[in-house]
Amino acid sequence: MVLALQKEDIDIGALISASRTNNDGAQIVFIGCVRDDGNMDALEIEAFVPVAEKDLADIAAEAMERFSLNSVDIVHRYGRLALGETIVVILVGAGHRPEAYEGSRFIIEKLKEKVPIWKQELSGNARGEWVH
Amino acid sequence: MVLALQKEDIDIGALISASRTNNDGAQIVFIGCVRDDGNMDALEIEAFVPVAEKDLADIAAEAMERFSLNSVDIVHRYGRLALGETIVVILVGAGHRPEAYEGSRFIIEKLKEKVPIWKQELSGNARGEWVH
Amino acid sequence: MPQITIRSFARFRQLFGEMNTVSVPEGTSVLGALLAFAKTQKDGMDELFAGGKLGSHIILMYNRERIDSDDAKTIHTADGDEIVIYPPVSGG
Amino acid sequence: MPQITIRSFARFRQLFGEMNTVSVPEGTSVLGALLAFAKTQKDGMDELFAGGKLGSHIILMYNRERIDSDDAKTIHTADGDEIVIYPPVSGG
Repeated sequence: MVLALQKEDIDIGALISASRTNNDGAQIVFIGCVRDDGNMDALEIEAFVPVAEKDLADIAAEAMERFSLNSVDIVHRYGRLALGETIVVILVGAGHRPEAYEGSRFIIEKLKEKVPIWKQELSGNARGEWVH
Repeated sequence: MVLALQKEDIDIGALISASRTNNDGAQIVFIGCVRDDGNMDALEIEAFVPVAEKDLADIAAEAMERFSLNSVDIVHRYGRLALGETIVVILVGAGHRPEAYEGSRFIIEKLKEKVPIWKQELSGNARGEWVH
Repeated sequence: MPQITIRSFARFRQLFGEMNTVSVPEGTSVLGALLAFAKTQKDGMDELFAGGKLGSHIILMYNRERIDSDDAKTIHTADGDEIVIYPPVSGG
Repeated sequence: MPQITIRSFARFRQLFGEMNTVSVPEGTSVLGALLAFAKTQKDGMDELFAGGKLGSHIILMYNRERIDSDDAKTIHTADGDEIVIYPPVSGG
């Protein structure tokens, strides 16, 4: 189980390989990306790291239990990210696909509701809106 | 858009990178794996390749349209696969996550319902049950 | 007589082999060609027909298009046609 | 007098800076400490309080545990305590 906040990019292929076991019938990977909405050319992501780490661990444990998952990995980036970059990767492994889909969705919704991470739009050197 | 049936393993990280554009707010990757159910040590996957290729293209086009997806990639393997190996990768990109989750689920359900691919359990050199 | 190719997958391939041909009179229906084929194979009738009716679990293609079992008796074959038979799929 | 650390994130960090301390009388509530803090900052009252009430969009932590806004007036602070304030989150 990898749970991390980091500035560096995420090697998604390596995460998938490391997490896979013979008990997995399905893995679901959710990847959040910096989408070009026309108002910005980058995002600045701010995190309250120690609290966010604890929250990710709590969410992962709750998802494992509720959806009988084999594994959960969550890696969220912070700092300045260009258009098209990876913001977050959520990887779940399960015996069967319904649990994998439901567990994955549960985690991203909880993350967006609770974990102290914020996004601000950047345009050149100008700081724009905080995304909500 | 990659739509393929192949014997070779799938480079999932490369697929994700190649598919990503600045219009993607979310990518969902579904990975089907050979799960150890205790009765087998490998799967033999048989496909009616030209028909399966056409079906994958039809399913991808329908999913793109119905869920306003930016991209769909589907790679399914055939031949002999050991426990823990990747059977299928379905990658969708969308502006927002609800469409990405729903589109991904739609594709795997359609694939399992319609595409002429079959799985047989192998134990040593003995052929076992056709999986249903 | 016209030659019809019967192509089988999965369980049916194991039982009958992948490719077979069957000779049937001009204008024979898809159903008729399958019946003629089943009679040439050990266990063919048991596997493909139940009480004279084509098994409901069998998926049919006629010249690479899926067809409904109910249409198998109204589609007439011609020399060189291909009928594909397979059991329910299980990919993914 | 006891010193309370006020830590701010996102919009509040931009307005007030990340770390501040405020000195309050012994036994001051979390709400009281926030009120004292807001008064020391330009726009502090407008941003954090509306009609004397703490803004409903503000998320509070007291010594690294989230607390309900309603409990801010019943929790009493002590020297060295930390209060964290932040706006709604938007990760993922």
